[in-house]
Amino acid sequence: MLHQQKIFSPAAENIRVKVLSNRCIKPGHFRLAFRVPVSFPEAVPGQFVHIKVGEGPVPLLRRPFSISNYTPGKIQIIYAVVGQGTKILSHAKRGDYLDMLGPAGKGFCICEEAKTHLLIGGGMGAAPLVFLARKILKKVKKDSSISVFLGFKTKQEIILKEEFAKNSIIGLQIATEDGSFGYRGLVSELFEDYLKKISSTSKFSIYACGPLQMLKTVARLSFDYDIFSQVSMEEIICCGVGACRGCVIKGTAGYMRVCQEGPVFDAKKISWS
Amino acid sequence: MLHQQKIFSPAAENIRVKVLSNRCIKPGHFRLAFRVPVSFPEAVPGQFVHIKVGEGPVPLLRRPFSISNYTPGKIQIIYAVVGQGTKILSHAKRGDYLDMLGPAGKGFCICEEAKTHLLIGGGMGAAPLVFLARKILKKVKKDSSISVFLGFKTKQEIILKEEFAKNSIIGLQIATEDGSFGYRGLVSELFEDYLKKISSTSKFSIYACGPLQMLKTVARLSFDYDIFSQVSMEEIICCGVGACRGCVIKGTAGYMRVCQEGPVFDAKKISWS
Amino acid sequence: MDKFNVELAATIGRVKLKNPVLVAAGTFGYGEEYAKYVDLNKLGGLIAKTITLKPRKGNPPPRLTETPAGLLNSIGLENSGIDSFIEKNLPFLHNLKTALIVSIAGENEEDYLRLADRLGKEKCIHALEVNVSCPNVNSGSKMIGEEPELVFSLTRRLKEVSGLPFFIKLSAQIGRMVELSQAAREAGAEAVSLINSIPAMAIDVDKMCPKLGNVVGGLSGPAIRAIAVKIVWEVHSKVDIPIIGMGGIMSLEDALEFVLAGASAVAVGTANFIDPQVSLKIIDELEHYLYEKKIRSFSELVGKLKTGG
Amino acid sequence: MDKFNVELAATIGRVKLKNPVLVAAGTFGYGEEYAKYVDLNKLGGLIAKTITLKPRKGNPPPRLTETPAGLLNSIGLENSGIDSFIEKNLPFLHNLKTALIVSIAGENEEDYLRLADRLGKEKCIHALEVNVSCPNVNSGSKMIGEEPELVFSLTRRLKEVSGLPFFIKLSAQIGRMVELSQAAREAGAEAVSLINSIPAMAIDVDKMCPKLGNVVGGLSGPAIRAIAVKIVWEVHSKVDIPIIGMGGIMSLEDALEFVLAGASAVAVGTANFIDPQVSLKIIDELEHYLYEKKIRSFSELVGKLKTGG
Ligand SMILES: Cc1cc2nc3c(=O)[nH]c(=O)nc-3n(C[C@H](O)[C@H](O)[C@H](O)COP(=O)(O)OP(=O)(O)OC[C@H]3O[C@@H](n4cnc5c(N)ncnc54)[C@H](O)[C@@H]3O)c2cc1C
Ligand SMILES: Cc1cc2nc3c(=O)[nH]c(=O)nc-3n(C[C@H](O)[C@H](O)[C@H](O)COP(=O)(O)OP(=O)(O)OC[C@H]3O[C@@H](n4cnc5c(N)ncnc54)[C@H](O)[C@@H]3O)c2cc1C
Ligand SMILES: Cc1cc2nc3c(=O)[nH]c(=O)nc-3n(C[C@H](O)[C@H](O)[C@H](O)COP(=O)(O)O)c2cc1C
Ligand SMILES: Cc1cc2nc3c(=O)[nH]c(=O)nc-3n(C[C@H](O)[C@H](O)[C@H](O)COP(=O)(O)O)c2cc1C
Ligand code: FES
Ligand code: FES
Repeated sequence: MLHQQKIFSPAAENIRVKVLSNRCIKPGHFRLAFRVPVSFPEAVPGQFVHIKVGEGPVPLLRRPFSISNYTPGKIQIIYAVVGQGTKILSHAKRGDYLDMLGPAGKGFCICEEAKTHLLIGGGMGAAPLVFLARKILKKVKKDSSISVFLGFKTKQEIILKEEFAKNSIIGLQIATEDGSFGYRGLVSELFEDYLKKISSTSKFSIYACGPLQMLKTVARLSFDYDIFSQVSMEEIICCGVGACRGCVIKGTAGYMRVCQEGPVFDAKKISWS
Repeated sequence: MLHQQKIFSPAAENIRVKVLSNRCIKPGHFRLAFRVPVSFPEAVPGQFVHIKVGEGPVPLLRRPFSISNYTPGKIQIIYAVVGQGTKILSHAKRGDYLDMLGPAGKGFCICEEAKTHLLIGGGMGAAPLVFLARKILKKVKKDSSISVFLGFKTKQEIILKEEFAKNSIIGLQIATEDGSFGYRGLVSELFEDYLKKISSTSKFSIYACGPLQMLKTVARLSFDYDIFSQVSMEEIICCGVGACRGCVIKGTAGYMRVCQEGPVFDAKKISWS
Repeated sequence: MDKFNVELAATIGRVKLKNPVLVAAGTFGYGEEYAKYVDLNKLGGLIAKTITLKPRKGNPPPRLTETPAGLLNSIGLENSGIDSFIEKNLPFLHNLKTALIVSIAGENEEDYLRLADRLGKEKCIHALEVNVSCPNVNSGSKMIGEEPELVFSLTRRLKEVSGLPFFIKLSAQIGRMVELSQAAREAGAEAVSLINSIPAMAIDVDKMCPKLGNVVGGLSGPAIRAIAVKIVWEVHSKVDIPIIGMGGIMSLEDALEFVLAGASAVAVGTANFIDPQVSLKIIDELEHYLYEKKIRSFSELVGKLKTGG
Repeated sequence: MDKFNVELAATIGRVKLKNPVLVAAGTFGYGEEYAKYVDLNKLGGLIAKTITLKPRKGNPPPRLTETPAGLLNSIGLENSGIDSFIEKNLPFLHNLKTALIVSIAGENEEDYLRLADRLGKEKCIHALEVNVSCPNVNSGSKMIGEEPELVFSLTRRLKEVSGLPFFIKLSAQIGRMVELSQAAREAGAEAVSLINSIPAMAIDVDKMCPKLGNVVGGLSGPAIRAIAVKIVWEVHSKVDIPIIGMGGIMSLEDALEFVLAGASAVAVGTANFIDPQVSLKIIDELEHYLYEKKIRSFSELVGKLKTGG
């Protein structure tokens, strides 16, 4: 198992940003890009932006979205319309301004010693993994490999397949619950099947983002196979700066703030029961 | 003075209506037309429609707008964007559906015996007068005349001038508070100047819609000159069907509901002090 | 799954409702105003606007203002008094095929007793809702709804003058809802109606004056829902009395919050102003919901909140 | 009009503020969390998150849920205790050039006294806010903030242990705000802070369980503003004690409602989460507002509501 490294959290800003595009990538799913100052702190995969949607008091709070890509001067998020806030956001047009706070939280630490990077995403959990895969490709040595495992309910809900597929270094496997595409079953089952076939898991590193149940299984597998694993957790985010203590989850050593100590955590530090 | 006639209030409906158009007629002002069933009760000038804007709980209540034109199967309103509700309404597009309740309230009664119809409108108060003028032209004898007096803050805010001007039978006079167009001063002052020059006001009838202060002055003048006058009053409208008693104004014989006994009242029945 | 019939009937003590969705006092007039928009016979019941012994002209306008997700009103119990109600409104209500509950308010105990006595003689009334918590009446003295002893005494005496079931309507203005509900129960009330609108106020900062003519009003609508649900849950947990839950119900989901928290029936108030048909929609959706969840009878849902511990 | 300088300073008893806009307890952490977003020195003052004698881990998650125009929280006073506060947070706060008010809570009178005693020795603290109304602590027994006698006794004894000014923080859960404020005044409190979040609850109807891990939480945000304004106005009308008004303030207009109703200063809570800079914007706009209205000093506005009669 590799050692956990210090997860990087640069300074954040609270600014008005200009929407560059907000495209529907498939029914109910959008990719939004906005401009940030070139001086903007470099974002790390797994970090999020906290966006005020709409003007009125409903919805009241900002909404958090993982950064799915960062290049100097530009940030991208990918989101699903699930409620009122994301619905309002989906109406944002090129040229509109959004109030954004970020980059917030702690992102994934890329294990430079690892040779095999395993990225597991469930549903919208695929969003930050695109950014992460890009970063891993840049940082790590040529002889290391990246395998991505994505899970969706059905074929219709698959997102970001092309983004991963276009890079031949990345091994991509997809599971659908109804078997309409790829592996039939949960992505965690697909992942377990994969691990079972592996003789040695030394210098492996796991990065996961998705529904709690999926993360739970992935964490258990990482313990069983003794692989260092990082998981991105969700809770309602309120202040996003660590002040309100509203976003806590249970850790082995007490409550931890998703917006501050997370959203990416060492799976070992989380109380999974 | 002519006798007050029974003000007509037909059955109303609460239905989803389809937007036919919603055009900006000048900055911050819109004309919205929507389809109603051909069986829809015939609307009377001065009546209003009560529209649910937006979906969420903010704004909570429906918003009332005077009918500025009715033809079988089609209703038109003209509105100014003054707050959140009208802002949301301004985003309605052709083909959208609105939840509408109406035609609600009691409209103007057209005094068929009158020879001289005087229509006084302040600001958005001009909206129902377009419809009213059209109706008077249809109903009354050829030898009677219509004079319209409109008041606005400045030239920029003038609305509906063309609608009245295009009919040569209508005498149109406009006042602006800053004198940037027409008479310099309040429309009530313009109207008073007009009355002063008249030798006899027999068979005159007054119809007024606009800010409270204007209606007050018009009412006083109508008493001084002994002309039957009807005024369209405003209050926050809640249920719009006479049930909640939230929209009352003070009448000489107790509180009266704007949505039920009004919005058009015989000026004599209102307690103006 | 076998097809089965869902049972929507609700029970509030001796009062049987065909379904648990009522319309709240003061938000539906005397029914007639809404008759052309809504098939009244489909409602679980109708709570008629509060009546008093003598006519009341109500509070000076403006009587309404909006707040974020809320409605502030100071109607002040405008009504034409009981004689007018019996003569002009009751004949219409008499013909309805749904439960009729009449809300009453008085300035003192005697008023309530006389109202109950008169109304007890009318055949078509299923229950009386005793409004002891209107935030819009400034009688100067303490409201009955503020003191458990006063609630107890009033309820006791009401039961002496009439065999009608009584629902005691309380408000969130008092942090003593449990005590007050307990007093209502001990005195034999059929149910408590929770909650009335909450005393509140809004100011026009430009004019530096209150937005309401009466200065203070009652807050209703979605803004108060979470407060109301908490009160219903607390009273349900601690007092053995049926509850009619209300406060900001706009949808089936909202209604179910009250039911799970312990309300045997719910009343829709402010939402009627926004959509007169909302109660019928909730009834329809409730039927589908029960069917899909394979729950045979609405009453199984009452108080079914799981609180872990 | 002559150009003139507007005086923003506000006075709460012995406490002088450079302007009347504070940030509310529990919504701004210990300042440091927001330091990179806001120039803290421009605030009228900072009310630090409630601290207790011993560390508290707070309530189980989920701790937050949204309601229409409101936020429901059950943080449960999570904090590291007074030792940690003095060691880790106070040094940062010490350097601020604005009024520092520290919020304290205890399980009993002794806790409060020990906290006041310890904090009374720190030079940089301008006042203590005594939180006797947190809706998220289920101690089982009655809260001090529910009983005027308990408020009186606590305040009296606090004044014996420390010369610091005390603000007593009360909540809307009790319909006895006037009595409670009166008790605070008689015992020598510097001010009352009105209001804390209101006990409330939301239910996930799909899962049939409460949305918060603690079942019950406190409602804050615009939804409660009209309720808070009414309480401030009522207490201001009846009790001679300075008030720090709060509850749903999102803008200058909202803040002015509290001031006109009688608050000598205001605190911004939930709004900080949505816009960390909102307090500074309100201060800026207040200055413009006073200038345009030709009001030389902020304090002239306090309680200036015109109620006709
Ligand atoms: C760190 C983090 C990163 C996220 N990244 C993404 C992403 O990249 N793409 C994406 O589509 N979604 C992402 N989400 C989820 C996204 O924030 C929610 O879907 C969104 O807030 C829902 O808002 P709504 O108003 O549309 O829905 P609502 O109607 O408010 O709620 C729908 C669901 O979203 C949850 N939710 C609501 N508000 C919040 C909040 N403030 N914080 C967290 N969850 C909330 C609710 O619990 C509910 O289950 C992320 C969440 C977190 C915590
Ligand atoms: C019978 C009647 C007919 C009207 N006809 C027209 C018309 O033809 N064209 C037009 O532009 N306007 C008309 N109005 C006014 C129009 O209803 C308001 O401008 C509109 O409701 C404002 O909504 P808002 O959300 O944009 O503004 P808000 O921000 O809510 O308020 C702006 C102003 O509108 C008033 N207002 C808010 N809600 C209501 C309500 N439910 N009822 C009445 N007033 C309210 C407020 O008191 C405030 O002064 C009419 C009003 C009435 C009562
Ligand atoms: C305009 C209005 C008038 C009301 N009148 C009465 C009344 O006459 N008697 C009464 O007991 N409650 C009255 N109420 C309170 C409601 O019956 C209900 O208890 C409260 O509004 C909470 O429910 P809601 O949020 O669904 O409206 C009134 C409420 C409103 C909004
Ligand atoms: C997340 C959160 C945490 C809070 N924590 C505290 C606290 O620790 N101590 C306290 O006295 N009040 C606390 N409050 C209450 C606020 O200080 C304030 O009284 C209340 O939220 C009303 O103001 P608002 O609507 O502007 O938020 C908290 C409020 C929120 C929303
Ligand atoms: S959201 Fe406030 S501490 Fe995390
Ligand atoms: S708006 Fe309800 S009676 Fe007129």
